[in-house]
This record gives sequence, structure tokens and C-alpha cells, in this order.
Amino acid sequence: MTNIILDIDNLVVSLGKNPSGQRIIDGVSLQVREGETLCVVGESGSGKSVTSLTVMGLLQKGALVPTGGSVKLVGEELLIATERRLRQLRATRMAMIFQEPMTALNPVVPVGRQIDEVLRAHTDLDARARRQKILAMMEHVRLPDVERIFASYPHRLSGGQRQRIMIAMALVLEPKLLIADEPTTALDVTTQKQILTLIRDLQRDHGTAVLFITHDMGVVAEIADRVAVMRHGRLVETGTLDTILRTPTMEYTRNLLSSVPSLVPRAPRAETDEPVVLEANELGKVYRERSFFGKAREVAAAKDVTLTLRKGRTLGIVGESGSGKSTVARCIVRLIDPTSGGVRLAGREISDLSRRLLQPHRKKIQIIFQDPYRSLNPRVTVGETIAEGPINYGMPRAEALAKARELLELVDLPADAVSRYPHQFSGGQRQRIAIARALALDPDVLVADEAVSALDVSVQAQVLELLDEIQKRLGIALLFITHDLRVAAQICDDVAVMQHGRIVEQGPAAQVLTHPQQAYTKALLDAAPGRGWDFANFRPVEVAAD
Amino acid sequence: MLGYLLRRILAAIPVMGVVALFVFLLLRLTPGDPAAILAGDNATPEQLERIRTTLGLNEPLYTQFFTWIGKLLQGDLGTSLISNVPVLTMISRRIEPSISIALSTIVLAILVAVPLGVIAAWKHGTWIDRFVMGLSVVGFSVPVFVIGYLLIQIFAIDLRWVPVQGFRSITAGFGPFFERIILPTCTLSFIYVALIARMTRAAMLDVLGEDYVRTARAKGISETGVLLHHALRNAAVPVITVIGTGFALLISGVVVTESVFNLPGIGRLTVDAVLARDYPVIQAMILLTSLIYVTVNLLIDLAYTLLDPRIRY
Amino acid sequence: MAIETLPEPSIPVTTPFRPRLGFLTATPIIAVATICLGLIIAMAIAAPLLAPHDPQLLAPAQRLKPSSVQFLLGTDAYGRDLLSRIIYGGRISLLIGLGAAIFSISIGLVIGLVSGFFKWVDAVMMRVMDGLMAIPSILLAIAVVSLSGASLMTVMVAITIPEIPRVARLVRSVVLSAREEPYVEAAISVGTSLPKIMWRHLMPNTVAPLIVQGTYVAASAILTEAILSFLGAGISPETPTWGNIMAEGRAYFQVKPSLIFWPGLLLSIAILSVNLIGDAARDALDPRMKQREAGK
Amino acid sequence: AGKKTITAVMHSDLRVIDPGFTTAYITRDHGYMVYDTLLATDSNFKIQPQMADWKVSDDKLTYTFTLRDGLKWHDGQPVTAEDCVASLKRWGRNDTMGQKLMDFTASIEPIDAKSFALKLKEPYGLVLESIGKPSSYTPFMMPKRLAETPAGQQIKEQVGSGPFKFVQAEFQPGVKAVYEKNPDYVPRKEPPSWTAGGKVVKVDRVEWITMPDAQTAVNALQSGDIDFMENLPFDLLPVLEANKDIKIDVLNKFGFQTLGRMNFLYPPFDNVKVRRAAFLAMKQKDVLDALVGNAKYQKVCGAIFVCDTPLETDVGAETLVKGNGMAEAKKLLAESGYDGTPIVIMAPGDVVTLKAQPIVAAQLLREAGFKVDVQATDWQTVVTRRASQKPPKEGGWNMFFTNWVAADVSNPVANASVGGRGKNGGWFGWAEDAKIEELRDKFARSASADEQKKIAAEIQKQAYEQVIYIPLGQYLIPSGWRKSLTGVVDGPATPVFWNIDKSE
Ligand SMILES: Nc1ncnc2c1ncn2[C@@H]1O[C@H](COP(=O)(O)OP(=O)(O)OP(=O)(O)O)[C@@H](O)[C@H]1O
Ligand SMILES: Nc1ncnc2c1ncn2[C@@H]1O[C@H](COP(=O)(O)OP(=O)(O)OP(=O)(O)O)[C@@H](O)[C@H]1O
Ligand SMILES: [Mg+2]
Ligand SMILES: [Mg+2]
Repeated sequence: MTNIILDIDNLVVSLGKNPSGQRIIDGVSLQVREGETLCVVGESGSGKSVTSLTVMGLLQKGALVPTGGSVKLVGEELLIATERRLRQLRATRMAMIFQEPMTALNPVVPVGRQIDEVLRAHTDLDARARRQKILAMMEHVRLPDVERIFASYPHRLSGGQRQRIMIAMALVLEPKLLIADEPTTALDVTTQKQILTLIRDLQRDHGTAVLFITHDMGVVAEIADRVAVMRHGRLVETGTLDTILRTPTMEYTRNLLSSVPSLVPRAPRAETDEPVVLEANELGKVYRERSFFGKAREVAAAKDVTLTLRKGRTLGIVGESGSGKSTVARCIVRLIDPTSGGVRLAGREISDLSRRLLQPHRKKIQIIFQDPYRSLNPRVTVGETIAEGPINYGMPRAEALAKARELLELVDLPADAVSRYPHQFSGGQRQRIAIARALALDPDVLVADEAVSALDVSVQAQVLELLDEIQKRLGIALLFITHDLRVAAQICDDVAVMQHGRIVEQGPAAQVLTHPQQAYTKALLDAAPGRGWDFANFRPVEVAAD
Repeated sequence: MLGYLLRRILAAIPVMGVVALFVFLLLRLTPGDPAAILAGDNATPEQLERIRTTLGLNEPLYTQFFTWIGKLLQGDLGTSLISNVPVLTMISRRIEPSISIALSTIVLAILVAVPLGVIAAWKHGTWIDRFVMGLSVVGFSVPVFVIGYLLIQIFAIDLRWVPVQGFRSITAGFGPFFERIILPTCTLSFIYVALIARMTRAAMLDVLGEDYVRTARAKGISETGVLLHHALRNAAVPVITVIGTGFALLISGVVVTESVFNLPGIGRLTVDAVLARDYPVIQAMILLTSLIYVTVNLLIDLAYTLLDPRIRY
Repeated sequence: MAIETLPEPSIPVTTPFRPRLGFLTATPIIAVATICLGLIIAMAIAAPLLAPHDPQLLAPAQRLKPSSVQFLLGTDAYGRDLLSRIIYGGRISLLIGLGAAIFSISIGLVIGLVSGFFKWVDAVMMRVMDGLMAIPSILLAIAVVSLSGASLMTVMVAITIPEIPRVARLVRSVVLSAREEPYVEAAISVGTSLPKIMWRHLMPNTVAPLIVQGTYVAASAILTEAILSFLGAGISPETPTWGNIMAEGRAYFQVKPSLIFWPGLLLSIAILSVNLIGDAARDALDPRMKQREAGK
Repeated sequence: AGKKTITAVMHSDLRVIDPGFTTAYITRDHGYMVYDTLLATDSNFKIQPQMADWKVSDDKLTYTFTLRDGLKWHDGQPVTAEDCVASLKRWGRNDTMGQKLMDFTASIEPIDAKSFALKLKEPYGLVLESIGKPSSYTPFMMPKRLAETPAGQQIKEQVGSGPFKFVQAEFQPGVKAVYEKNPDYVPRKEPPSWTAGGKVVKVDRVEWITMPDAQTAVNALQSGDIDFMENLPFDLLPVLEANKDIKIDVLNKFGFQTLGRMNFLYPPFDNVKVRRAAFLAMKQKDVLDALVGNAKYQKVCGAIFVCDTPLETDVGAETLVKGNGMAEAKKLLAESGYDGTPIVIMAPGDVVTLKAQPIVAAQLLREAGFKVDVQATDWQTVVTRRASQKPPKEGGWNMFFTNWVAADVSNPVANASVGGRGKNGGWFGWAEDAKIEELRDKFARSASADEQKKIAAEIQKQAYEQVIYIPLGQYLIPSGWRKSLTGVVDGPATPVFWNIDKSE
């Protein structure tokens, strides 16, 4: 029996000091043993972060207060520890890494110094010894060129490098407990894989207990020893990885797992001869950052991109962050002007039309954005937002609002939502509103730029289903942009893989995603976490393939 | 960096051009005749006319403008119409008091306001916060001259700690300089402290909500370390910015403070010149102040690069 | 498919167009500020009913009298009733504050919106604004006042001009960041015209910062008017304003401090209230603040 | 070390330092420091020799002036008759009284190094009074090379023969002006009396400090930062009177006359009935109460040529003095056909002694039934705008106010504002009145004091009937100094800094 490092027992965290106030965390009990990784999963807002911050003693003062239960770190009660004692424990016994590596590091202090602070606060090593130790640690987390990075500011480092710095900072004093709150969510799949491997290796070497928070089942499958599922501030169930994945007992867990899209492409739809509605020919975009007197800086974000999309079909664009996916989408919708090549919409060239001439064509192509929180004007009612397009194209207001009501029903929202404001809706609901807005103009083409990436898997599944249904009903062509291969596999007829602004591979989804020709595509597929599992069917993929 | 500096300085030229033209036109359209003040009450129209011709005030406006610009480009700021003294001499003799109070005000204000703002943000929502903010709004809402008179009454007349008025050059010794500069500085600092403290508090509140502050706390370093090393440095950019934009405010304050404390500075020189329509002096002064403004803002932009490594030019 | 349940308790509806005035009583301090400002405004509006005397009526023989039953706060250097002058003075002072705020904000808003959207306008406009900002405002004010006499209007214009660049820059920066928001791009893609985008999607973002800026402008306009009077370039000494009552009264600072004290007190209370309310309005309108309160 | 320095705050700041260039009193005061005069007026209004003595020929046509010994310019050169002739000619171009004198003068020629002769075309009663006139433009003597500076230009150097030397290096317009004792100055033997008599300098250095804010200056006087303050604000007198270290006294016993002037070119004041109505509405006491508010320093005075002078008379001034003309004013205005056009009154906000008049006058005029538009501006604008002959709507004006040093308006020749020359060289407002001009001329030629007095009374009567201008009362301005100063001299052109000693 190994030691229990973290023992959370019946923890209650309330909003405000009053124990009878709203409970954000309600009776959660968890244990993490030495050398073990416990993954906490659950939808957004289920209390994962609050739990971890409670352990660290970093809850926002006055707003969130632990009002019951106990949290013990190697036997020491943390809830009653003084601020001073907590400060001593942080970084020495327990450490934490956060989701956003860019914002989690102080932008104005060189990263070496930021690690150094930990040593200065908790040890009395001299400057040279500290530096030695830091450099060693940086090498340990497999950072290249450590001397240079030591003196670099965070913005000079890539996301993966920043996250390695965070890990180095967390582990430099070899704490007993490492809390990782979605440490890889903001990273590319390839980088994510490296970081996950790193955490695993370090844990093995040092016997650290890891509390790993994520909402990505794939990551869970890669890293967890045991899994805890949370919902609405309560623990739903907990068990070993295998048990949870194969034989979840609770309905919620089953739903969660079955919402995870499979990496195995869905059954291909029949090829059609429907007319081509959208064509991109050798599209190119060079961003020029012009300054008043200075030299212009150029970024070629898209090069020679050629795409074809037929009515009723879905074309996916996949690729790593920064590969130019959004650039292509925005050129096609003419939110930005392409620097070369052409875009034909329903047979009409639109890439060189002026703002005025473009106006009649705009309604034929609509776009949905990634961030459901920012894509709706918070000060305009949902009804007005949806009706805006039709009104622009001459529909009387009353009629447009009636149409908005219909559309809301189409996307499964109550019709009375028209008079409400966006902040009264959840992320998934907002994304439906955005879809309704796009549909209001009866477009031929719908461009979805990471339209489901910000959503929980269960919600994601619902939205994907909705898109599918709408496509069937209205025969709309869908240009679907995503970095998530699982999603692409489930929704696309054809897939284009982008790297550095170029399309490296293009073809039917089944072919590209199962028998990739290009090394890049292969690497991408290899890095996808949990690709060994077919979550929806509660079994490993090998079995499914049989 | 050097290239950036050069570009900034080039970019300042149109600004100065706008200022020069605007001021020139505004002044020349303003009624008022320096010849009249020169000649005094009993002067006859012929005498006025003679003086006007001698001063070149009868030339067409554009001729006057280009003559002025031409001389300016040769480094000649002209001669005061009223006192016949070269403008450059006038300004150089009177710049010390103004610079002294402006600088000491900025220093004092920063020394007082930044800690106040930091504490207010740290103790956000407590009575300390409210007290600091209340104080800063009061500083904002009392006219400078009222503050000046109050301080004089208390410290110079009732307590007799310092002289009532006047200025001694720092070359005459620090003691006399200091005792005459302290009240004007305090007077002027009021509004500036208010401004900076508010901005510091707001910026600190923003920064304290950032992830890296949470990271710093998670490292187990002390609260002062978190506040000063992590939060304040990141809050510095908006604070520095407000110090820069507050500079214009400072100039207005300087004008009044110089009158109240009888400091022979350039603020009063300018107001006197405006009231006497001493065009060469006004034009030179406005150019000077806008030059200072442009320079201050340039320095502030440079300070950004020192404070925030992400900003590069 | 079932409708998702709302994961978070919903927040009450607040929009700039139908602002809930609830923030005016959000804390006791702000409630007091609201009441004070309300009283001062009421006093200014009802001046003819409240003032015991004609504020302009001279009685040189009665000059600088101390408080008495007839003159509650005594008289000024021309024997005019101080109380009546202060009551009437509030009218002009508040009008100057309000006027300067409205002028500078409406002009600055237009300039800011346009230069935020059109690059070439921006390049020219911002140079001009830079130029204006570089001129010390008090001197500009003196020049404008002597250009066209010291009427209420010119003083207001004089105070407004230097504020315009600040407002314009503020609006511009808000527009520059807001135009990158996906909802603005979405509006473009549904074919919304530029003016409508500016009005409907960009302008509302500027409301919260502009309210704060407006209260700041109003406060500093009232003060600038006082300083102009101090320098002898203010509104006609016949017409009472808090500023010129104080500026005239400063000569009698040692003999009759109440000439400065009372208008100064009212001025401070007014500015204090305006500032507090402005801050509260910002907190109430700024979605960022709300998010922070909501915890995320 | 051990240098005796007087620090003084004068009534305004010194900017123009050529006393022949401006009538500004501060420049005149500067003149008395640096320059000397040929003749001077003593406290009995008698002309006394200062730099020179004189003789008059029996036909009253030739005046011979002889310079006394020991006179030297500050640059070390002796003062010559040639210098004085040039200086007188320069003054004769600038000053109104000087111009009048020159009209009567046939020639001024040096006789030898020490004497010169002034020859008249016909006898003229005011030759000595003109040359010995105490106030601006005061005929100060300067070297010939300076006196010959072209018209419209200021002299380039400050070289006089007066009791003090100007320290050019320390001069900062708007801040301070510094004077040092002239060690070479040989004072007359007589005791000082006004600007006449011995100008014995007892201190080493005099500094004039500019303080734009009266409150600050009073504070400085109280705290001992300064020794002397020329104009004390009336309302702070109680504070200063309570201070036993400070002496308060009036140096210029005639003080000032404050007056209102209308624009004769445009309605409604082109109509004498309307002017009369305005005249009748005025009450000197109200104006003085608002301006001064201290019975000790104000004087209701109906005399156009100032009270307590030989030409004093109260003819025609009853309503001004008693303030009982309002009823009649209303009646007259109603009869005059005044159409209710607002009267534009210029009100400068930056001159303390001119703030009250427009306000009080406006109220009295309103009471009489006028519509009044008080336009606040600065003094510079008033000075410029009052010279505009345009209609009030186009940047002109209807009425403004100013103050004279009483001594400068105490006779009809010196008093420019009583003239009737109209647009042709008349004073702002351009009153045209042939009769007055005739009387002024007669006054200048008359040699007997009695006759002069009679003519002056006639002028005053005519001036009030036509309302050439409205005197609004006389006031005195007290000066204050620390008791460490002794021997402060009074006079019509004060302060002067000779004869003052300072104890430690
Ligand atoms: N400072 C706070 N004040 C009030 N409520 C808060 C605060 N922080 C979090 N909450 C609430 O607590 C609940 C749990 O939040 P938490 O951040 O733990 O969710 P999470 O599981 O980490 O979600 P995600 O996957 O989106 O990160 C949410 O409903 C959230 O609104
Ligand atoms: N407005 C811009 N100005 C300059 N460079 C830009 C701009 N927008 C994007 N880029 C650059 O163009 C490249 C492609 O960006 P794009 O947003 O199209 O990538 P993406 O594939 O959508 O990435 P992600 O998955 O992160 O959204 C990136 O290197 C990016 O830095
Ligand atoms: Mg979280
Ligand atoms: Mg993208």
C-alpha cells in the first residue's frame, strides 16, 4: 500500500462565507497516492478548478470559502493552515501548473528569474547554486539551449516551451503533489503529446502524485491511473482508468464517454453530382504589417490553396495552430481580402468585388466563429441579432423577427429566446444562436471556423448533430475548420490537411484519416491522444477494428 | 531602436507643424494689439500706427507667418515686442522655477500616489480603499489656487515654517531653494496624486486578476513580492501613460501655482504674454511646451520598452 | 434534443440602452453621492425660487457683510447676497460641466469612430489631435476667450477643445479593439452597412468608458472655469458661477473666507458625487467588471 | 554683505523701460529712478529747478535754462545742453502737453555747453508747468544719442543722470527690475519735496519684484519678504493695520479719478439726451463703494479737474455727487427715443481697479431703463477694442471705464479725455465739441490763474452738458511698508526711492 499524498474528504466550498450559501463544491472526496495520476474530468463549470485551487489555498478571497470537510497533504490539514504555512508548502510540497502558459507567466520577467524566485523563497542556496539547479531542471524538462532560454522573456518562447518552464518551476523543489489544471488544452496535439509524455516520465522518476484536470477523454486515456468524474460540484464516480472507460456505472459518465467522437471516420456518404457552390483557386494571403516609416513585415499565411465544395457536402480543413486555416476561411468569406488567387461562389468570382458590389453575394455565404462568448454582441437581443441579416437585405422587421423565432426553434431553442440577451445562454446555446444567425440569410455555404472547439464534449456532440441535421434538411454546403481530428472524422466527407499555409493532403475523409500519405498527416494522427480507445463503445480501438 | 527614435522624431514634425499653425492663426485672429499696451493709455493713433509698423504687425498674416518660420529655422525665436528682450533669454532665465516645481511635483506625486494606489488595490473594497479613493477625488475637486492659499495660510503665515513666496535658484543653496519650492510642489501635487493614485489602483486591480499573479502566489512567495515584483511592474505601463497625459494638466496647474506663489516661471511668462499679446513670446512658449509634450511622450514610449519586453519598436 | 440547462445562475439583464439605474444606490456612499448631486441640481434648477435675493443686485454700501438674517451667508465685495449667488452660480457651473461633457463627447465620439474605422482618416486626424493635445489647455482657453469674449458659450468651447482629442483617442482605441471582435465580423458577413455597424456594434462599447470620461470632463470643466476666472479670463463677473465667486473671493481670503469656502464646498461635493457616480456607472456597465465578479 | 536693499512690489510689472515710449505709470516710476528732470513740481504746485535753473525774458518769449554743475550721465559723460535740447524735442513729439508747447515754440537751441534757450512764437502760460510736469510723459533728460532714437522705437540703453542706475543684467520683465545707487549723483541741497529738492539716496540697491497676485504680495509684506508694497488692496487693510510692523500711508494725495466714457459715433450715445440720461443715472458713491469701500480712501468729487486743486469746481455735478438724478434720468431716457438697443460695456477681468465700475454702472443704467450687455474680456482687448471705430455689433463698443492719475487730468490741456476733437485726433469715444476745443485753447493762452479758473469752470459746464465723459469719483490708494523703512517721500508721481533709509 503506497502513501496517500493528498486526501480530500467531503470538501464543501461555498459562495461567500455563509455555509448555507450556494455550494460550488459539495461533498467531494478524492485521494491521490504517491506516484499515481488521478485525472479529474467533467464538463465546464463542474468545479474541477475550484477543487484544485482549494488545495493550493488560492481561492479568491472572500468570494469562495471552504466551509466543510478536510484537505490533508501528507497528513497535514490545509484548510486550517495559516497563510504563512501555506506559502511554505507551496512549491515545496505541492505545486501547480495552469492551462494558459502565456498568461500564467509574468510577461515582464525573464523565465529564469521566475524559476529562481521559487528557490529564493524556499531555499538558501547562493546565486550560483540556484542557477545550476535551474539549468539542470530546464534540461530535465527537455528545453533546448537552456542558457538562452534562461534569460528569455516568456513571449519569446513557444507555447510548449512555456509550459515546460511552468513544469520546471513546479517541480524544481520536487514537491510531493503536482496539480495540473488542463495543462495541454492550449497546445497543439503534437506538443500536447510531448508534454504528456514529459509529465509521465517525471512522475515516474520522482514518484510525484499528480492531480490532473482535463476535459479531454483522450488525454485521460493517455495519462491516468485513476479517474474521477465531476458534475455540478459533486463527485459522480471514481475508479481506475480501465474500469471507468470500460464499465462506467453512472449514466452521466456513460453519456460523457459516448459523446467523445471517434477517430474512426464515419461511414462515407455517397458521392454526388450536385453543383459546385464554392471554389477556391490558388488562394493566397500575405499579411503585411505596415508601419508609418518602418519596414513592412510579411507573413504568408496561405499559399496556393485550392478547394472545391459541392452542395450538401462537408469539407473539413484540419491542421495545427497557425497553419492558416482561419486565414483561408476569412478570405473565402471576404472578411479579409486575399492577396492572390480567386474565390468563386455559385459560379461568380467574388474575390475582387468592391465592398458595395459584394453586398448581394454576402448572403450566400455565412460564417460561424469559435468563441461563442464573443461572437454575439452582448448588448443586442438574440432576436435582433438573428434578424439583422434579413433586415439588411430588405425584409420587413416584423417578418424578420418571425423568421428569427422559426430559426430558434430549428436550432432547438425556445422561441421566446428572441427577447433575451446572449449572456443568459450557455456556450452551447450561444453557438446555436450563431448558427441560427448564419442560417437566417438562407446561405448556400456555411463556414464553421472551430465552431465546436470551445464546447464540452457532450454539447459538442449536440451541436455537431444539429449541423448534420440542418445540412440534410437544407442541403447547405459546409466548410468545417477544426484542429480536432476526432471531430473531423465524424462530420466531414472530404478533408484537407494544412501546414504552413499550404494544403499538404486532400481527399475523402475515410482515406486521409485512415491511410494518410503524407508524413505530416501521419504525425498528426499519431499525436492524437487516446487514439487507442473507442470511447463511445467502451472498448479499445483494436477490438473495434475487428 | 535608433531607427524607431528617428521615426518618432520625424513623426513629431507634423504635430509641431499643426501646433505652430494653429497657435499662430488663433493668436493673430485674437483681438488685441501689442502696440496699444506698449504705447500706454495716452497714446495717439499716429503713435500706435508708427509702433505697429516698426513691429511689422501691419504686414499680411502669411508674410508674418513665414518670416517667423524662417527665423525659427535659423534658431531665432525673435524678440519680445513688449520688453525688447530676446525671447530665448527670457525663457532661459525663467525656466528653472517651472522645471523645478514640475519635476519635484512628479517625483513627490509618484512617491505618494503609487503606494496609495497599490494599497488601495490590495485592500480592494475595504475602508482603506475607500479612504484613498475619497482622498483622491477631493484632490481632484478643489481648485489649485484654493489649495495654494490654504497651505500658505497654514504653513507660511500661521506656522511661519517657510517663506510665503518667491524662488531661489538651486545654485544659491539647497536650503533656500527647498523651503520655497516645497509649498508649490505640495499644492500642485494634489491633483496629480489624485490622478496617479486612481490609475495605479485601477491598473493594479486589473493585474491582480491575471493568471501570472496566481502563479506567483502558487510559488509561495511573499505577498509584498507578489505585489511589487509581479503586479506593480505589469501595472506600470498604464500608470506611466497617465503620468504622461497628466503632463498637460500639470502645465495648467503650473500657471496658477506660479501666480499664487509668485514663482518667476515660464507659466506666468506665457499668461502675461497672452494677456499682452506678446506674440513672439507666446509662439515660442507654445512651441516649447508642445516640444516638451512630444518629448515626454517619446520618453514614456521608451519607458514602455524598458518596462515591458513585449513592446519593441 | 433537450435544451441544456443553464450551468450558471443567470445574471440580470443590463444594457447601456436600458441601463438599470440600480447602481446609483449600489453602496451607501454612492447613494449619498446621488442624493447630493440630485440636491445640487435641484437647487440650480429651482434657483429663482430658492434664492432670497437677486444675485446680481449690487448694494455697494453693504459690501463684505458677515452672515445676518437678511444675508444668510453675508455679502460679497459688491454687496451682493452670497447665498443667492452660490445658488445661481450652480446653474452656470453645472451647465458648463454638462455642456463641456456633451460637446467633447459627441465631437470626440464622431472623430474617434471614423478614425477607428478608416486608416487614412486616422493618420491625418490623429496628427491633428496630437497637435491639439500638445497645446496647454489653459492657454488655449485664454486665447479662445479673448478671441471672442467671455460668454458662457465661449468658455464652454474653450474648455471643450482640449478635451476633444482625449475623447477621440479613447473612442478610437475602443473601436480598434472592438472591430476585431467576432460579432463585428459576423455583422459584416450578414451585410450590415458601415454606419450601422458603427452605431450598433461599436458605439455601445464606448459608452462605459465615455461615461467615466464624461464625468471627468465635467468635473475638470468646472474647475477650469474657476481657473479662467482666477486668471481674469472667465465669464462676466456679473453672472455668478462657483468659479468666479471663488476667484473674486480670493482677494478677501483672509477677511472673509466664506467667499471661497461655500462655493468651494459645493463644487467639491458636486465633483465628488459626479466622480463617484461615474465610477459606479463604469462598474455597472463594463462587462469585464461583471465577469470578474462572476469569477471567470 | 551689509548692502542695504529695498525690495518693493510696485503697482504693476515693468516691461517697457523707455519713459518716452509709453505713458504707463510704472515706466514713469522707472524714469524717476534712472533719469532726472530739468525742473520739478514741489508740494505747493510750484515749479522748482532740478537739473537746471531758468530765466524768463521780459517779453515772456525767451526761456533760458542753465544746467547746474556736477551732472553726469551714468556712462560717465557730462550732461550737456545739447543732450537736453534733444531730450526735450523727443518729449515734445510724444506728450500732449509737450505737443502743445511745441506748437507755441519757435526754437530750442543750445547756447553753450551748459545752457540753452527756448523761444516762443507768442506768450504761453504753461511752459514751466510742462517741463516740470511730474507725471507721464515726464520730460526726462537723456544723452543726445538716445534722444535721437527714431520715432516708434524704444531707446536701446538705459543711460540717465538720475540717482539710481539700472542693472540691465538683472532685468527680467515680469519678474524683477534692479537699481543700484548712482555714486556719482550730486543731489541738490534743498530737502525733498515731491519730485523737487535733493534726491539723496540712502540705500545701495532697490529691487522691484512683480507679484501678479495681490494676496501673495500682502502675505509677503506681512512676513517681511518684501519691504514696500505700492498698492494695498483695500479689503486687506484691516489685516495689515493690525500688524504693528507695517506702516500704511497714502503717498499720492490726489489719487486717481475713475471715469466712464461713451462712444459718440453710434446710437444710442450719439444722442446727447441719452448721454444725459446715463449721466443722471450715475452715482459716484455707489461706484466708489464697490471699488474702494473704505471712506478713508474714497472721495465723491464732481470736479472734472480733480478736487483739492486750483481748478476745482462742482458746477453741473450735483446728481453725480448726490446721486439723486435717477427719476430725471428715467424721464429723459423715455423722451430721448432710445430704442432699447443694448449698450455694450467692456469689462476687463484682469485689472483689479477696473472690475467694479462696469458692474455698478450697468446696474444703474438698467435701473434707468437701459438695456445693457456687459462683455467680459481682458484689459488688452479693451485697449484694442476701444480704438475701434466700428459699430458695437461689429466689434465696436458703447462704453468703457478707465482711471487717471489725478495729477494728469488736473487741467484742461493735460486732460486728454475732456477734449472735443472728434475722430480727428480725439480720445477714444471721439467726442466732437468745437466749443470745448475753443475753450481749451483759450485756457492754454491765458496767463492769469483767475482767468484759467473761470475757463476751466466753463469747460466743465459744457462737458457735463454734453456728457463728454463721466467722472465717477476719486480714490486714494494706500501704500504699505515695513517700519524699518524711514523717509518715504510723497508726491504726485510716487513711489520714489530717494531719501528712504532702511534700518536693519
Ligand atoms: N471566484 C468565483 N466566484 C464565484 N463563483 C466562482 C468563482 N470561481 C468559480 N466559480 C464558479 O464555480 C463553478 C466551478 O468553476 P470551476 O472553475 O471549478 O469549473 P471547471 O470545472 O474548472 O470548468 P472549466 O472546465 O471550464 O475550467 C462555476 O459555476 C463557476 O462559475
Ligand atoms: N491579422 C494578421 N496579421 C498578421 N499575421 C496574421 C494575422 N492573422 C493571422 N496571422 C498569421 O497567419 C498565420 C495563420 O494564421 P491563422 O489564424 O489562419 O491560423 P489557424 O490555422 O487558424 O490557427 P488556429 O488553429 O490557432 O486558429 C499565423 O502564423 C498567424 O500568426
Ligand atoms: Mg477550470
Ligand atoms: Mg483559427
